[in-house]
Amino acid sequence: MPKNAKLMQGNEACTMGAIAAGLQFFAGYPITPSTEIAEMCSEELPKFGGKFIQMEDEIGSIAACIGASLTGKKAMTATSGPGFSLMQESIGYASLCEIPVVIVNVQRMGPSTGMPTSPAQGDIMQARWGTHGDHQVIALAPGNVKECFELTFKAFVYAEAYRVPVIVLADEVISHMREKVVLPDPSSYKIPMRAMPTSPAGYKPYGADPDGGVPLMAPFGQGYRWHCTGLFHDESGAPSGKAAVADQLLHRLDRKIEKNVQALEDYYVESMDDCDVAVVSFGSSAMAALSAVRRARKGGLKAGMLRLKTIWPFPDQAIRRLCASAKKIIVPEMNLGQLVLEVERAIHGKAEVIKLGKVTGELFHPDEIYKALKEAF
Amino acid sequence: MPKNAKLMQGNEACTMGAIAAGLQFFAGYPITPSTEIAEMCSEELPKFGGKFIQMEDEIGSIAACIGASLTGKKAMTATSGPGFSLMQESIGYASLCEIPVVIVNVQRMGPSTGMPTSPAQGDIMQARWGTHGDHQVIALAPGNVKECFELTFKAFVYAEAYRVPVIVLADEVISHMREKVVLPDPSSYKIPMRAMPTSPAGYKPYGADPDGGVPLMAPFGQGYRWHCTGLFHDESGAPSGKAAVADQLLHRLDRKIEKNVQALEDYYVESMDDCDVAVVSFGSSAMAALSAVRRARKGGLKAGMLRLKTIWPFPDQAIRRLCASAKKIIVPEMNLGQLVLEVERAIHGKAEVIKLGKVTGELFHPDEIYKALKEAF
Amino acid sequence: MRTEFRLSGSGGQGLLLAGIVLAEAAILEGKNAVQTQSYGPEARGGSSKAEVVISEDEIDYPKATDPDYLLALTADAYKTYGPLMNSGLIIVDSSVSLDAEIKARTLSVPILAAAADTVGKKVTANIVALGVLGGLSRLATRDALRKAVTARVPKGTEELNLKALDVGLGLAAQSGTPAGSLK
Amino acid sequence: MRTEFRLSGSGGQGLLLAGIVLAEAAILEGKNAVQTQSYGPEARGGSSKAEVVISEDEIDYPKATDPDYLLALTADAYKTYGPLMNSGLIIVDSSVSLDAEIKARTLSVPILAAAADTVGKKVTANIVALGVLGGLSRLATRDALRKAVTARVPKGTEELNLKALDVGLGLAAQSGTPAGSLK
Amino acid sequence: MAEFLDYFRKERLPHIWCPGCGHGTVTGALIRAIDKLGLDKNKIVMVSGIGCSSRAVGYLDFDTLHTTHGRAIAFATGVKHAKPSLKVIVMTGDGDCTAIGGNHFIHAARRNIDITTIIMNNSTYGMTSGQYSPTTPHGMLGTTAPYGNVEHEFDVCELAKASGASYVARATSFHVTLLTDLIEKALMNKGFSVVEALTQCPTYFGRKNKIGGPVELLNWIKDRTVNVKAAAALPPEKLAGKLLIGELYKAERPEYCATYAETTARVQRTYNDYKGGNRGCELNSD
Amino acid sequence: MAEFLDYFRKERLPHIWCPGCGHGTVTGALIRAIDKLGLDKNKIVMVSGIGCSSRAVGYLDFDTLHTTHGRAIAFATGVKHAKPSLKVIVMTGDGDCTAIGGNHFIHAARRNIDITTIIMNNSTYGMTSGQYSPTTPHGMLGTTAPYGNVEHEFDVCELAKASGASYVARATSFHVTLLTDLIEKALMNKGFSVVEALTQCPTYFGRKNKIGGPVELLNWIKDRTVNVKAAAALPPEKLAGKLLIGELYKAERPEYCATYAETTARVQRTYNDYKGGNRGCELNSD
Amino acid sequence: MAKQKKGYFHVIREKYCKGCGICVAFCPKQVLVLKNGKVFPERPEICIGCRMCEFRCPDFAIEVKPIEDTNQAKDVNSIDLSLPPEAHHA
Amino acid sequence: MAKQKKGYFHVIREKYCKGCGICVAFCPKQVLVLKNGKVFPERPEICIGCRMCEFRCPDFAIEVKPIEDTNQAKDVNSIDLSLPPEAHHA
Ligand SMILES: Cc1ncc(C[n+]2csc(CCOP(=O)(O)OP(=O)(O)O)c2C)c(N)n1
Ligand SMILES: Cc1ncc(C[n+]2csc(CCOP(=O)(O)OP(=O)(O)O)c2C)c(N)n1
Ligand code: SF4
Ligand code: SF4
Ligand code: SF4
Ligand code: SF4
Ligand code: SF4
Ligand code: SF4
Ligand SMILES: [Mg+2]
Ligand SMILES: [Mg+2]
Repeated sequence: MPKNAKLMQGNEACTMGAIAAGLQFFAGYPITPSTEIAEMCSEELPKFGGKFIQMEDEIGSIAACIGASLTGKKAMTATSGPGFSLMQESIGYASLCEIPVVIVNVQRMGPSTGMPTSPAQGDIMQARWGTHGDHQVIALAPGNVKECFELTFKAFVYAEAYRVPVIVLADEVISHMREKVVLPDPSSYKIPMRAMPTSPAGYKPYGADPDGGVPLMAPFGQGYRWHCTGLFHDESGAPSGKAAVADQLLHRLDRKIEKNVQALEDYYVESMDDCDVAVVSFGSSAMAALSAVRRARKGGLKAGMLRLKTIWPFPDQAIRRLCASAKKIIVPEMNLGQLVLEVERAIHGKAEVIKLGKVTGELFHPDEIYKALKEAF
Repeated sequence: MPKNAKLMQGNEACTMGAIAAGLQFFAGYPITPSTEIAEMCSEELPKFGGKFIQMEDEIGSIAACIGASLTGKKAMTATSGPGFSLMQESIGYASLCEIPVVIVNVQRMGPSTGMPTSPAQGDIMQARWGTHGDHQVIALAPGNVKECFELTFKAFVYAEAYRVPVIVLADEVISHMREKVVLPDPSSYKIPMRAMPTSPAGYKPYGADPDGGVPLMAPFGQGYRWHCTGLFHDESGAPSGKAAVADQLLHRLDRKIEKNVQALEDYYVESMDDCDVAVVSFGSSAMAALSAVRRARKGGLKAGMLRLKTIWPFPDQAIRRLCASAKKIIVPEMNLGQLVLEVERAIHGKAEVIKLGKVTGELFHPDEIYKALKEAF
Repeated sequence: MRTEFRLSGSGGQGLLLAGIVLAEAAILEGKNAVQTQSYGPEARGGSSKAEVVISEDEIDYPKATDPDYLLALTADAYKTYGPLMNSGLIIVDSSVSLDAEIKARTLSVPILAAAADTVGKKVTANIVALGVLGGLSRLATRDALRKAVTARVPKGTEELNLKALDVGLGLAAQSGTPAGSLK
Repeated sequence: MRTEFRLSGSGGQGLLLAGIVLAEAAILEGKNAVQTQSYGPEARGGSSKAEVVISEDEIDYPKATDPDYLLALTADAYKTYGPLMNSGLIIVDSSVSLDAEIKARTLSVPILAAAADTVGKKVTANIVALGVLGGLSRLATRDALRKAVTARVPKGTEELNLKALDVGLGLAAQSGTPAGSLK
Repeated sequence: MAEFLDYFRKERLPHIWCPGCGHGTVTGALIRAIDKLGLDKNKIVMVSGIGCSSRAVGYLDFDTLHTTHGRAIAFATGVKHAKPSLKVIVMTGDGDCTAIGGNHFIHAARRNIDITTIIMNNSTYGMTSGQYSPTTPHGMLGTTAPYGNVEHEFDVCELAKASGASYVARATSFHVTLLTDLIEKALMNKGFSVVEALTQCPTYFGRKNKIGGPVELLNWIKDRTVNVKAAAALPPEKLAGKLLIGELYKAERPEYCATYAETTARVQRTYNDYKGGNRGCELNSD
Repeated sequence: MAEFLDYFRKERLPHIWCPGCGHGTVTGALIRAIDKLGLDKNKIVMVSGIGCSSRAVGYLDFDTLHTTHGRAIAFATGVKHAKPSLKVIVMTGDGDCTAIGGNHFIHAARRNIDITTIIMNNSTYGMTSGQYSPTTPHGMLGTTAPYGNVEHEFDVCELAKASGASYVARATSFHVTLLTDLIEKALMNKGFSVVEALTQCPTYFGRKNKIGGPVELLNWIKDRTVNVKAAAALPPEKLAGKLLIGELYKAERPEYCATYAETTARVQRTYNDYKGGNRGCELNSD
Repeated sequence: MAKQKKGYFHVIREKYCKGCGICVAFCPKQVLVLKNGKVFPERPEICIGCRMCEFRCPDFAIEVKPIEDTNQAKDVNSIDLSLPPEAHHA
Repeated sequence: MAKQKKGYFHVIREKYCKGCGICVAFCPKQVLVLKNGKVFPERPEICIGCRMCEFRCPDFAIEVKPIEDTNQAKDVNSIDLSLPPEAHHA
C-alpha cells in the first residue's frame, strides 16, 4: 500500500485538497452535508497557521472569505443549497471585483429544506445563474473521493489564475462516502500563486487586456491603497457610470472565461469514440452510469460514457466533438433535468437528447441507467 | 380621451395592477429602480384596507409576504437584482410549499451593485434558476407601461391559480418611463381568487392530482390547523424522508407548470408568418427591436418580431412554431446573452441563432438592431 | 407624426416635471406620449435629462432618437447635448453663450430671467420652459397645458405656475425659429 | 472480485465505525474499498445502515447492489433488509428471531451477548460484528483488521476492542455457513 | 382544561428528539401556558425556523409554519401584520434565532410587534451535530470549537431588551413551573415578548463537553442560573458568570400593528378614485 | 501632521454628496483622528457597504473596500481575522449597518473583534431617496412613511453595548471636535468600537420633514442631544426624548483575534503529518 | 369532611418514554425507577402529586392524576384512549 | 517676545464649496459669508482660529491657518498645490 493511501471521506479529501493548495482562511456556517469541511478546517487550519471562523450565517461567511482573500490569503467556504442561495449576492460581488474564492457546495435535495440528508444534483444551473446580472463562474464536479481532493486543489488554481469565484459542486454521496485516496506528495505539485504587482508605482488594479485579461491583484496592507468596489469601475478602480467602461469591463470578465473554455475543459471518457448512445453525466450519478455503460459494452452495445468534471464553463465544443458518433445522448442526473438542457442546446439537434432525471433522494442504481440504455438502442 | 387614461410610470402601473388584482399586503426593502412601488404601496394600500411594511431587508420582505399569503391575503414584494438574489432561498420555499406570492424584479445593471440606475435584463436566467434545487416559477416581462399593469394583474391570477411564486421581470426603462395608460373599469375584470377548501373535515393540505394538480389552500386562522413546511411533505403536510413522497411531490410541482406551458404562453407577434429573419426579444429591448423590424419591413426586408411576455415557462413549442419560416433568429437583450440560450436550445438547430447582447447600461437604439437585421439578410 | 423633446439642465431645475406635464398635456389632446429620463449619481447636483415623445400613432420606441426639440437650461447641458442634434431646434437659456457650430439652429430664450423677474420665482423656470416648448411645438393647446400644469404642480402653487406657463407661451410667440432648425 | 457488505442496526450501535474499519483493513491489504452510509432524521435513535464495497479492481459504483453479506443487529434491521437479500449471507444477532422465508440464508450469531459477556462491554458489539464479518469474508487478515481497529477506535479503548475483534473472529470460525447462502 | 395531548398531532408522536432532549420539556411548558389561558386553538399560528427546536411546531395541532433557517420571526411578522387577530408564537433555537436570524429578532423587538418568541437555547447547533453557537459559553467545546470556543456568548435577554422588546424573561427546562409561568405572562403581553429557555442537548453539547447525560446536564444548567429575585440579595461575587432567571424586563410600549391601524385609520377610499401620482426618483441610486 | 487632503484620492474630489450633507463632515472627523494618531496609511483598510455614507471610502487614500449593502462588517471581519496587523475601519450608514446589516453588527460586537465602526446616522435611506430607516424617529415622515413613521427607532448605542462592543460613543456632525475625539478613542480601543455620528441628510430627511436646510437640520440634531456628562446633572424630564452624546460605554474585554491566536498557538504541525480523521455525521440533518 | 391524604396514579405512555431518567432523578420522593429502559412508578403510594415528573418529561410520557375515586383510577379508557401500546400504572 | 494677537487666513477650495452655508451659520464671529454661492471670508481679521468652519465643512472646502509670517500667508503655492481652480483668501 502506498505510504499516503488513506480511507478518506469526500469532505475530508476536499479539505485536504484545499490545504494542499495553500488554504489559509475558512469562514462558514454549518449545514448538512458539508459540515465536516468546516469542522475539519476548525481543527486543521490553525495547525498550518490558517484561520477558521464560524460566521453568523452564509452571507457573512462568503463576505468574510472575500475580505480575507483581499489580504492575499487563499479563502474558502463550504455550504449546501440553502446557504448557497444566500451567498449568491456576494458571489456576484466576487465575480465583478475579481476576488479569488472557492465555494464548496455539497448538493442535497431541494428546493428549500427539502430532504436535507439526501443526495441531489439540483444546483447545476444555480451555480451558473444564481446571482443577478451577467457573470461567469467556474464550477467543478468531483466524481469520486480522489477528485474531491484534486478538483478542490484545481479550484484554487483556477480561482487564483482567473480571479473568479470557483464552485466545487459536490453531492451528498461523493462527499460522505469514504474511499481509498493516495495523497500526493507535497513536493509533487505546485501551490497555486496569485499574480501580484511588484510595486505600487503606477498600479492599476483593473488594468488588463480587454480581451479577457486578468489584472494583477495587490494584497491589502502593502502600500497599494487601491479601491475595490461592486460598482462598475474603470482600470483605476474608480466607480464609473460610463457606458464604455461598463461595456469593456463586462466583456473582459466574460471573455476571461469564454476564451479559456478549452483550457478549462475537464472530463472522463470511456468508449465514446464509436458509441451509438452516449451517456453524459457527472458527480455521483456518473458512478451508476459508468457501471451501466460497462455492462452495456460487455453485452455488445456500443455505449459510451462522458463524465464532466468541469461543468461551467460548459464545454459546448467538447460535447459536440466527443458525442459526434452518438445518435442518442442520455443525461442521467439527480434532478429534474438541468445539465440535459445544456447538452440539448450544445448539440444543435445533431442527436436526440434524452433526459433521465431522478428526484427520490437516492443515488441512481446502475440498473436504471442500463434500462434507459437498452431502450435507447 | 377615455375617462381612465392617465400618464403613468411603469412602477405606478405595476402597483395599480396589483391593487386591481386585490393586493392586500406589501413587504419590501427600498432599492432602485423598484422603490416607487414600495412608496406607492405605503401610501395607497392602507386606503384599501391593505398593509404595508418596510422590512429590515429583502429576506425578511419575501418571508413576510409568504407569511401574509398564508393568512389568505394577496401579497407582493418589489426589488431589484441585489435584493432578488437575497430572496432566492425563500422563493424556493414558496415554490415548494406552494404559497402564492408576486415578486416584481425591476432589473438594473449587475452583477453586484453594478450600475444601479441603468437598465439591464440580466436576471432572466436567475429568475428561473436562482434558488437551489429544482423548482418552477412563472416569469412575465412587461414590454410597456400598460403591460406593467396587465402583467402584474396576471401575475396574481397565476400565483393564485397555480400556487407558485410569480416574478414580474420588468426593467429600469419600462418601470421608470411614463406612458398613457387606460385603466380598465374595475367591473370589467375578475379579481383572481384562491381556490379554498370548504371545510376542515378531511382537509389534505397537499392532496392533489399527482399529474400537476393544485391543492386547495386553507387560510391560517380558520380551523384547518395545517402544517406548512419546507421539508418534503406528503399530502397531509407531514414531513417525509420517503423516496416515493419526494418523487411524487417534485414531479407534481414540475408538471403543474410544464403541462400548462401552452396556457401560460403570452407574446406579441408582428410579421412573423413569412419572415426570413426573426427578432425574438422582450421588455424594453423589444421596443427598439420593433422599431427596427418595422423599418426593415418598410424597406422590403422580411423581418419578423416576436416579443415574449411570458418568459418562464419558456415556450419551446411556440418558438419553434412561430419561427418556422425564419432562417435566422436575432435575440437582442440587455445582457451578455441569456434568452438567446433558450432560443438556441429550443430551435434544435433549425435556424441560426444570433446573440445580440448589450451591456452598456443604455437601452438599445433601433439602429443597432436594424444593423444586425441588415447583416443577417 | 412623432415629435421628440429632450429637456436638459441641472439636477434641481425640475425639468422632469416639465416633461411629465408636457406628456400629460399631449394625452389630454388625445395623443400618445411617452416620457423617460436618465438617472445616475451625477443627478446629485449634476446634469439631468428628461425626454418626451409625442405622436398620434403608437409609439414603439420611447427614447428620443433624433430630437425635434432640445431644451438646454445650462451651459453644460448645451455643450453635452447640443452637438448631438441633427436638424432639430435647440432652445437655450439666454444666459448660455452660443456655440459657433450649432448657433444656426439655436434659439436663445430668456427663460431663467423671465422666471425670476416676470413670474417672480426662479423655481418656475421649468414651467416657463414648458410654455416655450408648448408654444413652439404646438402639440398641445394652452388649455391642455393649463390642465396638466394644474394637476401636477404642488398644491398652492397652481396660480404661480399658470402664470409661468403663460410667460413661457409668450416667449415662444415672440421668438422666431432660427434659420437652421427646420427638420 | 467485488464483495458487498451491508451493516444495519440501530442508531447508536456504532456500525458506521465497523464499516469504516472494515474498509480500512481492506485497504491495508492493498485492495480498494468504498464505504457509504445513509443519513436522515430517523437516525436519531432509529435505524442505521452502512455499506462497504471491497474489490481488487476499480470500484465504479459505491453502493451495495446485491450484498454478499448483510449484518443485522436488530429485528427491525433484519425485517427491513433481510428480504432484499438475493443470494448473499445474512448474519443476525441471536436475539433476533428468524424469518421463515430467509431462514435458510441466515446465520444466527450471538454477537450482542458475546460483547456483553465475553468481552465485557456491550458497546463493543460493533467490533465483535466486524470480527464476524472479517472472519467469514476473509477479505482482510487478522493483522490488517487489528491495525485498522487500533487506528480508528477512541484512545484508551484499543485493548478492549482488539479483544472484541478476536471474539468476533472466534465466532466466525465456529459458525458454518447456512445452506442457502452461497452466492 | 383540555387534555394535554389534544394540543398535539398525536399521529406524529412520539417525536424524534433524542432521549433527554429538553426541547420537549419547553414545548410542554408552552402548551400548558396556552391551555391555562384558554386560547383558541384555531386562532393560534406557530412559526418556527430550522433546527431541532424548530421541529416543535410539526407536532402541534395549530396552524403551523416551519420555515427556512433563521427566518421564523420574519414570516411571523407577515402573518401577524396581515391578520392581527391571530395569536402568533415563534418557537426557535439559539442558532435559528440569534445566529442566522439575529437581524429579524432585533427588528421585531424594535417594532414591538405582538409576537411571542420562545427561544430554546441549548448553546449549540443540535441539528447539525454540535457546532458552537452564539450562546455557547466561552471556552466550551463544539465540533467547530475543537480547542475551546474562542467567542463569547450573547446575553439574549439583554439583546432583546436593548432592541425594544416589551417583555423579556428567562427560565430553564429544569425550572419548568417558572418557565410555564413566564410563557403565560409573555403570551398575555401585547407586544414583542421573549422567553429564553435554557435547555439541554445531551447528544452533542453534553457529550462533547463531557458533562454527562440529560440529568447531569440539567444540573449543570441549574447551577448556571440564579433567580432574579434571589439575585437582588446576593453579593456580586455570587453572581459572576451566572444567568438570571425570572421576569427580566417589562415595559408598556405601543405595539406595531395597533399603531399601524391607528395611523392609517383615517385614509380610506376606493380604487376608482385613484388619481395617479407623480413620483420622481431623480436622485435614486444604488 | 500630514496635509489633510493627502488622505484623500484628490482626483475624485469634489465628492458627489449633496450640498450640506453631513457625511463629509464625519469623514473629515475620522481623517483628523487618524492623522492625530499618526496611523500608517498603508496599514489601514476602510470598509463600507452601500449607501451615500458608504461612498466615503471611495474618496480616501487607503486600501478601501466598498462592498454589498449591509455586509461591510462581515467583509471587514474577514480582512481583520486574516491579517490582524491591519487597522480595520468600517464606515457605514444607519440603513447599511442597522437595517440589512444588523446581524453582522451585533455579531461583530459579540466577538469584540478589533474593528472601528463609524455609523453615519442620518435617520433615513439617503441613497434611495428618503425612506424611513430603523433610526427614523417615530412619527416622522419618509417616502415610505407618508402618514408618519409607525415604527420606533433603535438606540444603536444600547444595541452595540448589549451585543458586546467594548467601546461605544455618540456624537454629531455639529459636535465635530467631540466627534473627532471619540473616534480617536475608538481607534485606540482594541476591540469592537462603535461611534454613532448623528448627521444630516438635508435633501431627503430635512426636506420631507420640512425642517429646513443643512443649518436648520444641524440645529435640530443638536437639540435632540445632551452631553452625557451634562445629563448626569439634569432632571429626567429634561432628558426625555434626548439622545446622549459622549463616551457611553467602555469595557475591558478580550478581543477576538487575540483570543484566537492564543487558543490556537499550541497546535502546529505540517501537512505531511496528516493522519486522516474519522468524522461521522450520522445524526446530521437539515 | 376531614382532610384526607390524596392518592395519585401515573399515566405512562411507554411508547413515548425514551428512558432518559429525568423524571426519576428529580422526583423529590423517589417514586419512579427505570425498568427495561422505561419509566415505572415503583412507589406510587408516596407520590405527593407535585407533577414535576410530568412537567419535566421531554417526551410527554408521564402524567400524574389524583385518585379521586378508585373506579376512575382503574378505568383506563377514561385516561388515554389514543395510544394503544402503553401501560397504565396506578 | 510679548504675546501677540495671532492672525488667521483661510484656504478656500472654491471648486469644492457647495455653498451649504454651514460654516457661515455657525462661525462664532461671523467671519464668513456666501458670495455667488461660495464661501467667502469677509472679515478674516476678526477670525479667532477656532477652525469650527473647517471641521464642520462637509466638502473639505475651507481650511484655517495661522499667519505665522506674512510671506507664508501670501505664498499660495505652499498651501494647496493640488487644486488649480480655487481661490486663496487671506
Ligand atoms: C440557510 C441554512 N443554513 C444552515 C442550515 C443548517 N442548519 C440547520 S439547523 C441549524 C442550527 C440549528 O441550531 P439551533 O437553532 O440552535 O437549533 P437546535 O438544533 O440546537 O435545536 C443549522 C446550522 C440550514 N438549514 N439553512
Ligand atoms: C441588497 C440591497 N438592498 C437594497 C439596496 C438599495 N439601497 C442602497 S443604499 C440603501 C440605504 C442606505 O441607507 P443608509 O445606509 O442609511 O445610507 P445613507 O444613504 O442614508 O447614507 C438601500 C436601501 C441595495 N443596494 N442592495
Ligand atoms: S441533537 Fe440535541 S437538540 Fe437535537 S434532538 Fe438531540 S438532544 Fe435535542
Ligand atoms: S441624499 Fe442625503 S445622505 Fe445622500 S448625499 Fe444627499 S444629503 Fe447626503
Ligand atoms: S417518562 Fe419521560 S422523563 Fe421519565 S424516563 Fe421516560 S422520557 Fe424520561
Ligand atoms: S408527581 Fe412528584 S412525587 Fe409524584 S412521581 Fe412525579 S415527581 Fe415524584
Ligand atoms: S461649509 Fe463648506 S461647503 Fe458649506 S459653504 Fe462653507 S465652505 Fe462651502
Ligand atoms: S476659524 Fe472659527 S472664527 Fe474663524 S472663520 Fe472659522 S469658524 Fe469663524
Ligand atoms: Mg441550539
Ligand atoms: Mg442613512
